[in-house]
Formats: sequence, C-alpha cells, structure tokens
Amino acid sequence: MRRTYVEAIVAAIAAEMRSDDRVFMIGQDIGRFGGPMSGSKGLFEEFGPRRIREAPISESAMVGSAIGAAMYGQRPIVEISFGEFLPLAMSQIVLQAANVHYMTAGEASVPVVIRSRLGDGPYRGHPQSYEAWFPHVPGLKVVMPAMARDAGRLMRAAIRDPNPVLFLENMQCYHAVREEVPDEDDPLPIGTARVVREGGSVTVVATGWLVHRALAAAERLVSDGISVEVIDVRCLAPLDLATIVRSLRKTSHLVIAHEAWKVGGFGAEISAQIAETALDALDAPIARVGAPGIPVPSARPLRERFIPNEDDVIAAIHKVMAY
Amino acid sequence: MRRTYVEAIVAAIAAEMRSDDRVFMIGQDIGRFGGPMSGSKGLFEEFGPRRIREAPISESAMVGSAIGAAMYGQRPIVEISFGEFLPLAMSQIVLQAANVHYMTAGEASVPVVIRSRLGDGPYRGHPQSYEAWFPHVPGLKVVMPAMARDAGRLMRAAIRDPNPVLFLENMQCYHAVREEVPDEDDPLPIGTARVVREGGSVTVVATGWLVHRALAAAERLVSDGISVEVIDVRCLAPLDLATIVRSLRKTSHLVIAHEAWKVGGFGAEISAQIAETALDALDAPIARVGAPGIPVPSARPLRERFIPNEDDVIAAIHKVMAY
Amino acid sequence: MPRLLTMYRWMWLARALERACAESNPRWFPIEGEEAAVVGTFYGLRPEDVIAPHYRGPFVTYLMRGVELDRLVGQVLGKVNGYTRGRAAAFSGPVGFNLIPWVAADLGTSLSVATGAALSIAYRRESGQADDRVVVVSFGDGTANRGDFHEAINLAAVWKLPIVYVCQNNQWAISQPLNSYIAGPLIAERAAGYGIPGTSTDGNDPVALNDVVLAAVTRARTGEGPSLIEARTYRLTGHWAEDVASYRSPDEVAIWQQRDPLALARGRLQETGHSEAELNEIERTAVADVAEAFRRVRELPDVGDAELGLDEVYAV
Amino acid sequence: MPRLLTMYRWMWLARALERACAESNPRWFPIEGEEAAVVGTFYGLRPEDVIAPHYRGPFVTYLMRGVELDRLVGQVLGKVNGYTRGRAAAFSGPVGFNLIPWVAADLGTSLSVATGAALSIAYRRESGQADDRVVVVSFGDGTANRGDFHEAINLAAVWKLPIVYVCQNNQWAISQPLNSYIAGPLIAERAAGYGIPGTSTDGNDPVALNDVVLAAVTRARTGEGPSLIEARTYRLTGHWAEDVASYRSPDEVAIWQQRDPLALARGRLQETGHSEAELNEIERTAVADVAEAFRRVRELPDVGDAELGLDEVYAV
Ligand SMILES: Cc1ncc(C[n+]2csc(CCOP(=O)(O)OP(=O)(O)O)c2C)c(N)n1
Ligand SMILES: Cc1ncc(C[n+]2csc(CCOP(=O)(O)OP(=O)(O)O)c2C)c(N)n1
Ligand SMILES: [Mg+2]
Ligand SMILES: [Mg+2]
Repeated sequence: MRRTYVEAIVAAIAAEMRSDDRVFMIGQDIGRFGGPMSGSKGLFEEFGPRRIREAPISESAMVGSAIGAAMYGQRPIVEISFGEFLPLAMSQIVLQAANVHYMTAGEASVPVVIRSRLGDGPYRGHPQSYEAWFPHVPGLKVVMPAMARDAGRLMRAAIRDPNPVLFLENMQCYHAVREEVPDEDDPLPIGTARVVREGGSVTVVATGWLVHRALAAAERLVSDGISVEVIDVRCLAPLDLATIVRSLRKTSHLVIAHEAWKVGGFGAEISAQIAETALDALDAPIARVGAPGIPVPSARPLRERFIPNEDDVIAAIHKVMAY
Repeated sequence: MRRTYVEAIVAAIAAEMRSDDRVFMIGQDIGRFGGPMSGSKGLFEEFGPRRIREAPISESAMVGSAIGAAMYGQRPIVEISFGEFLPLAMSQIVLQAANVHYMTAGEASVPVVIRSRLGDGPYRGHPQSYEAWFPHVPGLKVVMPAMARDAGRLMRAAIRDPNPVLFLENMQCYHAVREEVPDEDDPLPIGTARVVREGGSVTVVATGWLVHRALAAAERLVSDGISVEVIDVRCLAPLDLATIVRSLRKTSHLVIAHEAWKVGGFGAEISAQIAETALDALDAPIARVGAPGIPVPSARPLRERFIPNEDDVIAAIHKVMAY
Repeated sequence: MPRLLTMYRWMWLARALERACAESNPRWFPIEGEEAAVVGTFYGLRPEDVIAPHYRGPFVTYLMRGVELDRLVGQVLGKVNGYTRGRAAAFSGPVGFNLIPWVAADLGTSLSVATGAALSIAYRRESGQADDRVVVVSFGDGTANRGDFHEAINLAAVWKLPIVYVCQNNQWAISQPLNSYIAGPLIAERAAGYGIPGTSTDGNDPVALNDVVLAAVTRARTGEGPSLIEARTYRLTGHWAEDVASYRSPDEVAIWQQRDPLALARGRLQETGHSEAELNEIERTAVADVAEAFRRVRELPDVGDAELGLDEVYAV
Repeated sequence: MPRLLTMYRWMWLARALERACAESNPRWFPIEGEEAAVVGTFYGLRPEDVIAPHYRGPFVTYLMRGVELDRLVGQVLGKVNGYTRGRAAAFSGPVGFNLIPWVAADLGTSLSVATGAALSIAYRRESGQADDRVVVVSFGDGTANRGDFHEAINLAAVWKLPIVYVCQNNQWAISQPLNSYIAGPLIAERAAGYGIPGTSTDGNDPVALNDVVLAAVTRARTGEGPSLIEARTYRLTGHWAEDVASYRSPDEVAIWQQRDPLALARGRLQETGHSEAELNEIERTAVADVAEAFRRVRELPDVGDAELGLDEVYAV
C-alpha cells in the first residue's frame, strides 16, 4: 500500500501495539483528534484511552513518567508534539533516560520511544530543529528518517529497542513524502545510513527534508555533468560512518546538508569524523549547508529564505567541485 | 593581587555591582553561605538581600524571571549552581533569552548573564559539560574562560553586554588556577581566543580545564622536540576562528581538546570550520580529545579515567605528528 | 454604565478583528466566546503597567493601550508594517507598549518572564524608587499544568512581586477537555498552596471579572504581592480557524452559545437604556474599521530580504 | 508497641550508618534528625511496592527491603562490591529491590520518574491484571518548588495513579531557610489544588507519620489515587558532613535537638516498659554492625577499569 511518511509511522505503531500490550502512547491531542498533523490517526479508535493516553501540558512529567513506566515493565511511546517543546523535557531525556542503564550497572533499562516533530512544516508552527544536542549524550539513540518506509521500519525498531530512542519526524516529509509500504514490514536496525542515489562526482550527506532537496539538486545537476551521490543519514546515534566514508572514497568531495542551524549542527560531527578518519579521501574542503544564524522567523517569505533549499545545496556542490 | 579563578569572577561581579545598581544576582545559596564553591563569597555582606537574591529550587523560573527583569531595565546575573541543572532552564535560555532581540525586531534586548559551573570538580558533584548545545543557538553568547584574569575580565564584559551571555565556569579551575588580577581591570571583548603558549609543531585548541592539561602536555613534549602551540578558545560564541587558523597555518597540525564528550562536542564545530575554510593548511587529520561515550561516572577512579587528561592530549599530538 | 459600554466596544473590536484574522489565516487561534475574559482582565490598567496576555486573542489588549491596528493586521498578513517585521508569531506585540512579546510558542515559559518584569519593578521599589507599576499576565487552563506555572507563582509569592496571574479557563486545550488535565478542582484553588489569594469568577461577565482583577491589581500596587484569578469562559470555535472541533459535543457548544459574552453584554446595555441603534453602530463600526484596516494593509508589500535581519540577532 | 521498637532499630541503624558514611566522606549528606521521617514513610510497605526515597538518607529504606549493607557501604567507599559499580552517586540503590535509582542529581525530575512506576502499575490494572502495588516517593521541601513537583502530582491526580508523595520537610535547603522558598503555608496545602488529599504531620513521630502514610497507601492500593503528605522534621547537621552550617542560629538547632526523634522514641519505649539495657543493646548493635561492615568493605578493591563499562551504555 502506498503510504505517506506519517501514515507509515502510524501503521508501524499500530502493528507493534497489536502484538505487544506493553506498548502504549502518551501525548497531547492524540485521541479523537488524531494527533498533531494526524500523527496518531486511528489509534484511539482501535486502542482506546487505556493505550492512547492524553496528557496535560506537562512535558517534563510526560517524558519522566514514560521513563518510569519503561523502567517498570512497559514500552511506552511518549510524544512531544513539536521539537520546540523538547527543551522542556531536556533533563528527563539527557539525565534520566540516557543514564539509567549505565548507572544501574545494567540492572535496569528504559525501552521508551520519545517521538517529536522537527523542522519547518506546512503550517510553519513550532519549527525548531534541535537534533544536534542529543547524539552528544551517551545512552540515547537518535533516529531521523527521511523516507516513508524507513520511517515505519525504524519506528518498529525503536519500539522494540531496549534503550531510549529519540524518534524525530520531519514535518515537511509528513504528508509530502510517500512510497509503497507493506502492512507487514521488518524493523530496520537502528544505526545504518543509506545511499539513496548513486553518483560519482560528489557525496551529499543529508538528513530529513534536506535529503529530498539534495535529491532534487542532484537531478538538476545531471545536465551539468555532475553526478551526485546522496546519503540519507537516517540515524544520528549510532552514526553509520562507514557508509559515508565508502562513498567519499569514491567521490572525494563532500557536502553535508541539514535543516538545522549550520553552526553547532550535526553536520559538524560528521565533518569532524571525516577530518579525523578519512582526511586523505578529500580532494576539497567539506562544505556544510544549514540554516543561517538567526532565530527561526515566522512569516512565510522569511521562513523560505531561512530554510536551506536546493539552490543552497547546488551552490555548495559547485563550491567543492570547483576547488 | 593574586586571585584564584573564582576570586577573579567574584571581584569582577562586585566591581560591576558597585558601579551599576541595575546589576543584581539571583541564585541558590549565594547569600550568607557564599555560594556553591564560594562562587559569590562576600557579595551578600557587601550588597545585602536586595541585590543578592536567594531563590527557590526553580531553575526555569529563576532564568525566566531574570530574562523578564533584563527586558524591563535591570542587568541580572542568574546563577544555575551547576551545569547539570541547565537542562531545567533550557527552554528559557534557547527560546526566550536567545530570541527576544531578533523577534522584537530590535525593540527589546536581554542583558542577562547566566552563570553556571561545568566540568569535573574537586568534589565530583554535578559534573556535566553541556556547553556544546548553546553555540548552536543564535542569539546567545557563550563564554568559557580557563584563566583567572580572563574570567574576571570576561565577567565584566558579560555583565555590560546587552545580550544574553552564558558564562560557563570550570570547576577544576575554580581554586586551582590563580594569577595576578588587578582590582581595576578592563572588560575583555567577548569573542577572542588567545594563544597561551607559542609553538611551531602543532596547535592544540582547548577549552576550560583542558587548556591547563594541554599546557602541561606541551611541557612534557619539549624534551621530545615537539613544540606545541596552545590556544585557549575562551569564547564559543562568537568563535574567534581567525586566531586558530593563523596558528594552524604555522603548525599545519591540529588537535582539539575539551572535557565534554567527544562526539557532538564543540570540538566538532571547530574541526568543521577548519575543514571548510582551511583544509589546505592541514598536513594531517584533525585529532579530537574528549570524554568517551559513557555517562559521567561518580567514583573517583572511574571519574579520573573518564575525564580527558594530559596523556590523552599527548597521544593525540603524537598521532597527528606521526601521520 | 460607562465601563460596560467601553468594554462592549473593545469586545466587538476583538470579535471583528479575530474573525477577519481567522478568515485570512486558517491557522489563526480565534478568541470567539472569550472576549469578556480578555477585555475584563486587561481593562483599567495604566499604560505603564506591564501586560503579558495569553497567546489566544491578545490583539485587543494591545489595542487597548494604543497599538496601531494596521500594524497588527500587517503581522497577520506578513506585511512590512508589522511591528515584528515578520519574525515573531503574528500574535506578538510591540514591547514599547509595555508588554511581554511572544518570542517562542512553548506555553508556560513566558509566565516566568512576565514574573521577571514584576521582579524588575519590585527591585526598583526595594531600592527606594517610586514605582507602583504592576504586571498582569494571562494564560490558559491547559498551560496551568506546566512547571513554570508552579515555579513562577511560587517565586512571586516568596518575593511578594506586584503581579496578577489570570487563568483564562476556556475548558479546553486544543482537543482535550478540562478533565483530561485537571482533577476536579478549580484552578484558583491552587493559590492557597502558594500562600496567595485565589478567586474564581465568571469570565463571561467582563465587569465582575474586571472588579476582581482590579482589586488584585490594587493589592499588587500597594506591595501586598501576587494573586491568582480564574476567569471561567468557553472557546466557542475550534482551536484554530479551520478546526471544526468534531471532538466535542455540539450540545456543550450550544449551551455556551447561549452565554455568548457579547450577547449578554448587549442585553445588559439595553436594560440600562442603550438603544438598538447605538449598539448596532458599535458593532458596525468595529467590523468596518477592521475591514478597512485589512483593505489598507493588503496593499502593502510582503516582508522580504530586508526583514530577514541576518545581522540583527545581537544588540550592540 | 512492636512497631516503634522495630522502627527504633531501623532509626538507629540509619543514624549509625549515616554517621559512618559522613566520617568517611566529607561530602556525604547526613540524615541526622530526620530518621523518623524516613523510617516512618517507608515502613510497612510490601517488598513489591516501589519506593523512591529522597536523596538524603535513603540507605535505611533500602535496608528495610533486604538490600545488603556491605554493598551499600561499598558504594560509599568506591569499592567493587557496590551495586552501581561506582557509576551512580553513592546514595543510589539496586532497582531489583523495586526502587527508583538515583541516576542524576537534578532534584525533582525523579518525581516524574517515580510517577511513571505508578503509571506502569495503573496500566496493568486497567488491563485487568491483578496488581495492587503502590509507589511511595519522598522529596525535600526545597524540591517541592521544582516544576516536576507540579507536573507529576497533577498527572498522577488526573490519572488516579497509585502513588503517595511525601515531603520530608526539614525546613532547610542547603543554607536557605524555608521562608526563602515558600511563602507561608504548609506544603500539604498544595494538595487541594490538585484535587487530592493532603496531610501535614509530625515527621519526628514515626508511628503517627506511618499511620498517615499507610492510610494513603491503602487509598492508592484500592484505586482511589494519589495523596500528598508532609512530614515536618529538621536537619540537625549541616547540608553535608563537613558543612558547619554557620548560616543558621544555634538556638534553632538547640530547640530541635530537644526533639531528636531517637531520643523521643527511646523515651516512649521506656515508658512502655522497655529497659535501658534492651535499648542500649539496639544502639550498640547498630553501631557495631556498621563498623564491621566498613571494616570488611575497606578490604575490598576499589572500582577501576573493569567497572568503567565503555561498552555497557546500551542494553542489548
Ligand atoms: C509547552 C507546550 N506544549 C504544547 C503546546 C501545543 N499547544 C498549543 S495551544 C495548546 C492548548 C493550550 O491550552 P490552554 O492553555 O488552555 O489555552 P487555550 O488554547 O485553551 O486558549 C497546546 C497544547 C504548546 N504550544 N506548548
Ligand atoms: C534542580 C536542582 N537544583 C539545585 C540542586 C542543588 N542542591 C542539592 S541539595 C539541595 C537542597 C535541597 O533541598 P531539599 O529538597 O529541601 O532537600 P534537603 O537537602 O533539605 O534534604 C540543592 C539546592 C540540585 N541538586 N538540583
Ligand atoms: Mg484552554
Ligand atoms: Mg529541605
């Protein structure tokens, strides 16, 4: 069945909930309303209020209570409606969820999925992209799919994972990205990147919506004779560096692209790992594409200028190719 | 007068408070107790409860109320006793303080200093190093001194700055680092790095306590004929890249060292900026020194293995020199 | 009854303006049904008092202090004349009029920021300066469950800050009913736990509400500290303009339609001798003023590169 | 009076153990003066109930459920036999005994985590499984002002979770007195705002406190939801072992020395016929058991590379 990105996620949650009663959801407006941007559509009708639990506007307690429930036998999915509210649960995520397994010397673990919506979206609301903070924190897994089927398969893996998984959904991908997604599907092991387009001239490593912009940029460059390989990172932690290095050894040119602010973004970490382990593979400086250093503006014309786009990716490719 | 790192900070605060009544402090245990680790020693005696305001254990409201007071005419210094509690005020820092000036189109500004103590300390309590999250957020300035006099001078600058400044104090430096610090001293413009040791073979760029470990490493390498230049970053935002590049053009070898976790740390951003703008200056891969990917352990022997030390810096230097 | 008449004008301006905003932006958060709660909370303050209205329907509170209608409409339409130049959410307002701007949309954190404005005033008072300003901040019943509600009010109570907290309790948080986030009692009952006065009142009666608020304002002005007030009202529309609110019962909505604060106020004004014609004129003027503002502002250019402000992030 | 006698044993074990911990670690947070509050809160629970004691003095609550003394001492001394292998703060405990571990030291967040344990129980009950476990969580009077206090208790009230919140109100938060973080009322008065029962009680009377806690436990067990209890007590020592607490008046301390819960309990036990000798023996045993444990554990190796666990961060 052809499903959008969000439909694939919802289908994956439903499938996991059917097979494991320990799985339940905590979130705001996830009941009859169907979730922000239809993010839990149909789940309340199928699973009812016991398993689709609507919470007060208490982000810290929502995440904290999911952690406690996970430590004591359940497998909750807690949804922070938008990434803009993740800072409110920051301490729960980085100090409680991340630490439990290690600090208890393996006695306890926290099989919780923390879902949230990142990036710019069709309605422009709550558009923060804070993903870079989390791979810095040992104990968390951080997943950030760009494709519909990957999103569903990674959600299945996240739910089954015995560790806290931050599952970051891109709002532009939500309804715009679709593909064939079977009803029954295997979990995709967390921690693998994917070459989504093969090419020989330059490697573009991207996350979320920028994967799609990189793909569009690649098409536009065909006529210029530039053959672009695009890698969808998919998981920030653990990071699949090997796939990136393999591509770079072929192309010798690297562009890294994400929607988040460029400075301090996750692109920096990818770049640093390359500069540390595969510097000799580079024929040119590493170019990063990311948002400029201003707070995320609200009005559409400003937002459009703020979010990195195809042209930015193309400019970066030209820059590294011209070096 | 010879002052320790913390004494220099306290003296700077006192001097600014004397000359500007709008400056006051909010914090926990900053009164008669003299502040965690003597971080506000003598201020209560001099300035009393109006200006040295002890707050409830309410980190979000502490920072939020400091922001509001700053927007409405005061110049508060709000102290989050330890970096471990910064996540509790995360939203106030990254969404309120950082956004006000831009979002109000310059109508308002937030001259607040948010002080906190990072890193491992003599008592091993609350040892998180979360500095890397903040330079990612436009609108914040992020200061992280390693030397006593710089700490005092940067505190003066932070208090006078019309923007929110995150002032991150290293706990190992607190009582262990001392130098001559005059009673009257100029503010040090925020945004300059400093070459704290000249050398020709390799550049070590470091922050906080690792500046001191890098200096010690440099001494140990003299006998091996390796001449190490050490740069104290001092300010993460704005970052003084020029000073780093200038050094690198001389040494062609780069090591970046910090106490925070290596993955996703601020070292990644420095590395990425080099790989983007000065790749040709490198004769070897960029080596990063940072903490390993485990939560910060508590017992002394584990903590000592966890925090990067001189040996780690030396190993990294040898690695890039041997390339 | 001059106060109710003036309020009636403001309430109608609010209704007309919000309807027009909702029409031009399907994601606007309408205030319909809560106009009395908003106007009753912010009426009768001094221009130098600081206000921090809830994100839902704050425009009328800005207008009550002299903010330009066209410039607010400009924010909604993304035009260059908006105060925030397209940067902040459209419902923010100009700080120059002594308000707390909406620079982020995570509910609750701005309660602490508003508390800080009161701290600034208290600090000046403690320094011996004559400053009897107060802060009035409003927020939703859903927002009352965020940690900042607790931390900010407690801080204000401990420091006896000159601030009045008003919960605009419209009984819903997007699609969730009150009982999904509060167990039974009134929000005002939380006041006792902080050692401050708490009052729950009919938020659809702007005069009664305003009396309660102004009493708390006087308390704050005279150094007696903060208060918590709950204005009970109802969100007659969906959460945003386009939301048909199929998650709740039409019967419930119908009951509250009967208590439409504008209809109630109109009835009372008629009882006290105001003519149909006079009241119709108020209504007509509001609608016409708003329509004209929208017409004028639509002519203006959209925000663009000049507003992006790549080098306007830091104050100098 | 068997309960008080048993409690007396635990209280003495707590005192002796905490004194020894404080002696070997100048940064230990001693419980002296609050033993009745701790023992009275956690006495009489079932082993399968989940406990989340406050960071100050939790060891006795672990011991009451069968945790090994030597392994706790190992945590304090940084020895290989500690449950947490030197990783967590020394005052953490083993989850296998149904408790919430201390994996971080930012106060308040663990209130939400403890609430989650109660959610897990409620979830099983709602699924029709027989599960009448409850959670008892304690925290300080300073911690009661963190946002998580508010969010967690409100969540528990809305979901009617089987949990009892106990505030161990020792009237100080490090060097700050109660009135620097609370304006007047008792902490228990905050309960009404959440629609749950609140009781403030003498925390130096372990039996009275335990009666109040066990009544709330029964309430929680039978599905009637959470309660908030305040145990009024006093921290007789500094915040940590080395802290001489020069920020407070010796007179205040002297008054509370008179109310030392161990002396009070001893008096009551004597009144009810327990001999000096019997009571001295309890005291002597506690001190001796602790001393022997320390002696044994000191022989063990310190934690080292084997405990660092570079590849033990993720569960597999
Ligand atoms: C911290 C936070 N969580 C969730 C949201 C998403 N959200 C936007 S409006 C809203 C409902 C707010 O309810 P209430 O405070 O009662 O205000 P109302 O919309 O009823 O006026 C929610 C949950 C948010 N903006 N901030
Ligand atoms: C969120 C947070 N802020 C500050 C601290 C520093 N701190 C450690 S103990 C303490 C006092 C806690 O007071 P209370 O909750 O009353 O517990 P008590 O120490 O009196 O037992 C403080 C402020 C902390 N650990 N966590
Ligand atoms: Mg509401
Ligand atoms: Mg206390």
